[in-house]
Amino acid sequence: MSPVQTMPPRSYHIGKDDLGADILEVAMGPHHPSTHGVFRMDLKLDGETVVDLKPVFGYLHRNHEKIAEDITYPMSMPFTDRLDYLCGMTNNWAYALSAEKLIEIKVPERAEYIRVIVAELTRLVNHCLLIGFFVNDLGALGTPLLYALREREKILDLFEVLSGARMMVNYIRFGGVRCDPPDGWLKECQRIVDAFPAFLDEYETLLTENEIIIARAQNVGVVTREEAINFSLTGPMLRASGVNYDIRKVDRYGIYDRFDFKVPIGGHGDCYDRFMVRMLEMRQSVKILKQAIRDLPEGEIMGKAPKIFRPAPGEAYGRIEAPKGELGFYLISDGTPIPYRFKVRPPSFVNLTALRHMCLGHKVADAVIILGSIDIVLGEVDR
Amino acid sequence: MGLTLHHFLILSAILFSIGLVGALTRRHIIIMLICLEIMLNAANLNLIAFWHFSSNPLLMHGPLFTLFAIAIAATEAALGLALVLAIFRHYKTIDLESIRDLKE
Amino acid sequence: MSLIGKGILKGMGVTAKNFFQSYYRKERLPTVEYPEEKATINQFSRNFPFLLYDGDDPVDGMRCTACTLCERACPPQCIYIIKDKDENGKAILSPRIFDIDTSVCMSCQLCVEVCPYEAIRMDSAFELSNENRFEGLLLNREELLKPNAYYHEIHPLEARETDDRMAAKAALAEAKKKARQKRARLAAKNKPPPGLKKTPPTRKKPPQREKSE
Amino acid sequence: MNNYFDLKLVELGRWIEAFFAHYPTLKLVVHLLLCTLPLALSFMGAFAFTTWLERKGLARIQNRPGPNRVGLFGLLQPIADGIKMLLKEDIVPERSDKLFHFLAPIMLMIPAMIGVGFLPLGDGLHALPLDSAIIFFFAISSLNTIAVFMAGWSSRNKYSLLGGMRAVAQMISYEIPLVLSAVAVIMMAGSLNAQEVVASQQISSWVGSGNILQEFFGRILGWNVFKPWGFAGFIFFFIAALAEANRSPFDLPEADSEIIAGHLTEYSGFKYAILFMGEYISAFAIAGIGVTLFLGGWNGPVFAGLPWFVLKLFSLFAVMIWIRGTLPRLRVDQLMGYAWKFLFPLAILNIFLAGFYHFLERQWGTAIAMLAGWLFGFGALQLAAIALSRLNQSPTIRSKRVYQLVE
Amino acid sequence: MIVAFYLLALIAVLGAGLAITLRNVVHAVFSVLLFFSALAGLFLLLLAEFIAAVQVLVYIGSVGILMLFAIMLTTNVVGDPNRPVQSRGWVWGGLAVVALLAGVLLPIISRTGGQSPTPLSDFNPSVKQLGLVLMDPYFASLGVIALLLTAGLIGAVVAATGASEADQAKTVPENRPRFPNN
Repeated sequence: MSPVQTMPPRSYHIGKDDLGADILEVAMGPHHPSTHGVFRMDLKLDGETVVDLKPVFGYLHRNHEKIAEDITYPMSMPFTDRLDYLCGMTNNWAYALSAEKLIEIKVPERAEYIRVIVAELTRLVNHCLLIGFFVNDLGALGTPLLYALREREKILDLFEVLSGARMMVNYIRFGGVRCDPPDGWLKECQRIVDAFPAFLDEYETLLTENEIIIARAQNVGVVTREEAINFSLTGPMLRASGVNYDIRKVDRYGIYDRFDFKVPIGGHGDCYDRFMVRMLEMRQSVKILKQAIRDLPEGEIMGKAPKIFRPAPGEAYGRIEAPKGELGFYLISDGTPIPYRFKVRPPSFVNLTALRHMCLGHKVADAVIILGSIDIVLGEVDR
Repeated sequence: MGLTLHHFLILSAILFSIGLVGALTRRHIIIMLICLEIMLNAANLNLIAFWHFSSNPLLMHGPLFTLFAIAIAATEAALGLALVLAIFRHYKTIDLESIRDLKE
Repeated sequence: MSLIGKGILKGMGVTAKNFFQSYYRKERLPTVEYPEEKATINQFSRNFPFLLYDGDDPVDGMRCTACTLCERACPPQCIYIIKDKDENGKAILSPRIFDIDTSVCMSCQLCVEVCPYEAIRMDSAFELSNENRFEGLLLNREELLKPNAYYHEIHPLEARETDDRMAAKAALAEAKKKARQKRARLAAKNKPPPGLKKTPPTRKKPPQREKSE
Repeated sequence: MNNYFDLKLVELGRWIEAFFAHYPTLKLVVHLLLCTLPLALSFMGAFAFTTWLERKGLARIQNRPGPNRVGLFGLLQPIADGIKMLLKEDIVPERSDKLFHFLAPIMLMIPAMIGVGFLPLGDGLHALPLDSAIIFFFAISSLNTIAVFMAGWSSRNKYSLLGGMRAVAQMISYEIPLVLSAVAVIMMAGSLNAQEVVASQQISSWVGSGNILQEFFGRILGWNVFKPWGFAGFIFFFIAALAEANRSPFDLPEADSEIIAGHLTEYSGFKYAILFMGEYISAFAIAGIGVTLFLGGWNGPVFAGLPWFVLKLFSLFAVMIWIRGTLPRLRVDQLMGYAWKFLFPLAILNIFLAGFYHFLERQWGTAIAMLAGWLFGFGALQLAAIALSRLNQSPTIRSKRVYQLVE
Repeated sequence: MIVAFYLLALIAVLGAGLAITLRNVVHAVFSVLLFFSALAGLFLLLLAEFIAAVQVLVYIGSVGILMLFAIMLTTNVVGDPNRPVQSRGWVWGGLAVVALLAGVLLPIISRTGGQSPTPLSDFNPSVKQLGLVLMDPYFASLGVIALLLTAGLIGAVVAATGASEADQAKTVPENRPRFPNN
C-alpha cells in the first residue's frame, strides 16, 4: 500500500498569510449548484486552500418530531417518508421496527421477506444516485448521474406498482406490510435485479479506473479509524475507514441472518474508498435480493396488530442499516395512543459533523467533493 | 513620398523619450519596469528600421539582433518582477520613494 | 505496464456505446415526450382521494356515512366533515359537507385503510393544477363524488375486490337480518322476551383538535 | 476532381474583383472584404451549428433526445438562444471597471477571429497567407489569456477573480506543450508557412503517379498522424488544445460545481453570448491548427480541399464533445502539475524523437525509419511517461486498491 | 502605406503616454499592451513578419501577463489618490529628457540622411533566410542566448520564492495525524 501522504496545509492561522493577501470569506450559499439541497458552508479561503469551514443548515427544518407528539403512532408513518426522501422504505421500516418493540407483534414470514426485498431495492437506488451526484460534483456534467437516474426509474416504477407512490411510499405498517405485491410484480422485480449487475459493470468501467477520478478522490478527506469512531460515523463512511460495523450483521434485525452476504471494508477512509465501498455494497444488495426473491414464502402479510395502537408506558429504540448509515427511532410512550417523545437519529446529520475536520487543508474543489462523498440529504439532516 | 528612414527614427526617438520620462518620474516600481520595456522596444524599432532601409536586407542582421534583444528584454522583465516580489515581501510597500536605505 | 490513459479510454468507450445505442435500443432512450405521448398510469398508483357512490344519483347513492373515522386518521387533518340533519333535527347517515383540501393532503392512503364502508378511494389523475390558489384546490363534496363505474375504470383489480367484499358483507348482513327475523317470529309465537338494550362499547375518543370554523 | 471546389471559389473571387478593375483602391477594399467577410460569417454559422451539435451529442450520450422542439430536430435552437441572449437584460455590476468590462468580450473575439484567418482552408483559400503563419497563430492565441484576465478582473467579484486567475495560470502553462508539440511538425515540414506544412503531408511520389490506388492513399498516408512522432505530438497537442480552449477535463475557469461561472459570472445578455462565441471560435481555431499540423490540412483522397478540412474540423470537435460528456474535471494544482511535469518533458522528448526519425529516414529510407520510429520511439515515450508518473506520484501508477469483503 | 504608418505611430505614442500618466496600474499595463501591439503592426509594416510574431508572442503574451501577475501579488493596485502620481522632482526629469531629445537625438537623425529607400515591395524576406543566418555565422550567440534564458529563468524562480521561504522560517504546525498505512 503506497504511503498516503496527506498534504499538510501550509498554515492554520486565520488572518493575513505571508504574502499579506487577506483571507477570502466565501459563503457557498444555500442554493449553491453543488450542495445537495439547502445547505450552506461558510468557507474561509487562503487562496485556494480551505482554512476554516462552518456548516450552516436548518433551512429545511419542518418540526417533524414536535408534530409527531400530537398525532397517534400510525398517523406519523407517512411523515417518515419525508425524512430521507430518497429512500422512503427504509425510513418506514425503522419506525415500524421501533414501534414493534413497544408492542410485541409477530410479523409473518412473507412480510419479513418483502421488507428485506424492498429495503435492498432502496439501497440500490440510494447508492447509485449518490455515486451519480458524487461524480457530478467532480465535474462529469451529469452523464453518470443520468445513467443512475435511468436505473432508478425502473426501481421506482416497481415501488409505484407495489405501494401506489414512487417516493412517498408509506408502505410498511406495524406488524407487516400494507398490501401484497400484485402477481406480475415479482417477475418484473426478478428481471430488474438480474439486469442490475450488467449496469454495475458498465458503471464501474466508466468510473473506477478513470485516472481523473482517482487523482481527484484519492487521499482527499481522509478519516482514520479512530477519528471515524470518535465522530460516531455510521454506514458506508465508517466501513470506508476500515471499521467492520454493519447493523444488519450486528443486530441481525428482521431476517438478515438467513441471507449470506459480505460487508465491503475500505482501507484508507478517503473519498475514493467511500465511493468504492458503496459500489461494492450495491453488488451485495443484488446478492441478497436474488436470495430473498428465490425463497419468498406464501402466507398473509399482516400480523395481529391492535385496532388502536396504545402501547404500555415505556421506551424503545429501533435502528436499521439505512443506505446512509444507522437510522434509529427512539419512542417514549406514556400509555396513550400518542407518543410522549418521538426522536429520530438520522445518519447524515451525524456524518455531517465530520465535514469540517475532513475539509481543512484541502482545496475548494475538494471541499465540494468531500461534501458529496458524505451523502447527506437535507430532509434527514434538518428533520 | 514613400516612407523613409527618418519617419521611423523620429518615432522611435519620441517613444524612447516617453519611456525615459516615465522611468524617471513615476514612483511605482512596476510602472518603472514598464517604461524600461517601452525604451527597449523603441530601440528594437530602430534596429528593424535601419535593417529595412539597408543596402542588402537579405543578410537579415536587423531581425537577428532584434530577436536577441527581445530575448534579453524578456529575461530582464522576468528577473525585474521577481525582485519586485522580493522587495514587496520585505518592505511591504512598492513605493520607490520609501525604499531608500541599503541596509535593514 | 498499462497504457497511461487506459481508464479514461474505457470510460469513453462506455459513453460511445450509450451514444450509438440510444439510436436503436429503446432501453437506452427511455424519455417520454410528455405533452404528445403520455406514459401509461399503472392502476395501482394513487394521488388524491375521491368519494364513491353507487347507482346514478350521487347524493343519496353515496357510501359515506359521515362516521369521521377518516377525518381523525388523516395526519395533516385535511378532511372536514359536517353530519347532515333532516328538517326535524334527526341525524342522517351522510355528510352535508365533505371537504378535502388537496393542497394539504399528502396522498398517504390512511383514510382509505380506515374507512369501514369502502366509501373513499385514491384517484390517479395528476393533472390538477388550476389558477386559483386557495378555493381551487379545496374540493367540496360534489367535486369529490365519482361513480363506481369510474372506480372500475381506473383501478379495475382493486374495484373488483372491493365489490366482492361489499357483496359478501351485504350477504352476511342479509343472512343476519333473516336469522333475526326468524328469531323474532319464533319469539313472537311464544311470548316476547323483554328487549335488552345493547349499548355500543364506549371508546375513549382520541383528543380532538378543535376544528377552526 | 481534386481541389475542384477550391479553384471554383478562387475563380469566383477573381470574377467579383474584376468588376472593380479600374478603381484600384476600391479593388483593394473588395479584396480585403472577400478575404475576411465570408470567413467570419462561416465561422459564426459554424459556431451556431456546434452549439446545436454539442447539445444533441451530449444528450444522446446521456440517453435523452436533446433539443427537438424548435424547428426540425431542434436545428433552430441556436437561433432561439441567440435571440434570447439579445433580449436578456445586460447587467453591469456597479463597482466594476466599466471600460474593461465592456472591452473583455471584444478582446476575446479579436484573437479568435484573427486566429481563424491563419487556417489554410483550401488550396487557394488562405485568408492571411503569411510566411510565418503558425508562429503568428500561437502568438495571437496567447491574446485570449489577456481577455480572460480582463473579464475576471474587471467584474470585481470574488468568484470571477478566482476564475480569472485560474484561467490565466492554466492557459500560460498549457501554451508551452502546445507550441512544443507544434515545433516537432514545423521542424519536419521545414517551414512555418501553413500551406507548405499541408503540402508536406502528402506522399508526392504517389500522388503524381497514374494509378488510382496510389493516388487515393497517397493523400492519406502522408498525414503526420501516421508518423510515430506525429501521433505522439497529436496526443500532446490535443490535450494542450483542450486546456487552451478551456474545454472539458480542464474547464476549471467555469467550474460550476466550485466557483459559479468563473470569469463569466458577471456577464449577461449579449456580452455573455459574445464571450461564449469567442470561446467556441478560439476552440475552432486551435482545432483547425491541429488539423493543419497533424491531420493533413485539406488533403483528402477524392475531393481534396475545403470539404475535407471541414470534415476533419468537425470530427475533431465531435471528439471534444465526446470528451466533455465523459470526463470529470481536474483540480487546479493537478492541472498545473500535469502540464509542467508531464506534458512539457514529453513534448521535448517528442522533438528528439522527430529528429531521430528524420536522421533514420535520411539514412535508410522511410520504411525502416517508420518501423524503428514506431517501435523504439513510441516505447521510449511510454517509458518516459511511466517514469514521469512514478516521479510525481500520479494516479495511474498507484497500486490498485483491494477491498476485503468480511463476514 | 503612409496612412498605416501614421495611424500606428499615433496608437504607439498614445499607448506609451497613457502608460505613464494613468494612476491605476492595471490600466497602465493594458495601455502598454496596446503600445506593444502597435509596435507589432509597425514591424509588419517593415516586412519583418517573424519579428512581429515574436513581439506579440513574447511581449503581449507573456511579459504583459507577467506584469499583471506581479500587480496581483502586490497590493494597492489603484494607488492611493492622495499621493501624487509622479515622484517629487518630476518637472526636472521631464525637462532633462526634452533637452536630451531636442539637443542630441534630432540633430543626429537629421545628419544621417536617407539611405537609399529601397522600394518596399521588391523582396519578401522569409523565415528560412533568418534561420540559415542564425545557424551558420551566429550559432554561438544562439547558444549564449539559450544559456542566458535558462539562467534568467532559474534566477527569477529563486528570487521570487527564495524570499518567501525565508519568511516561512516559523515551522508549520503538523496537526493532521499522518495516516498509519495499514
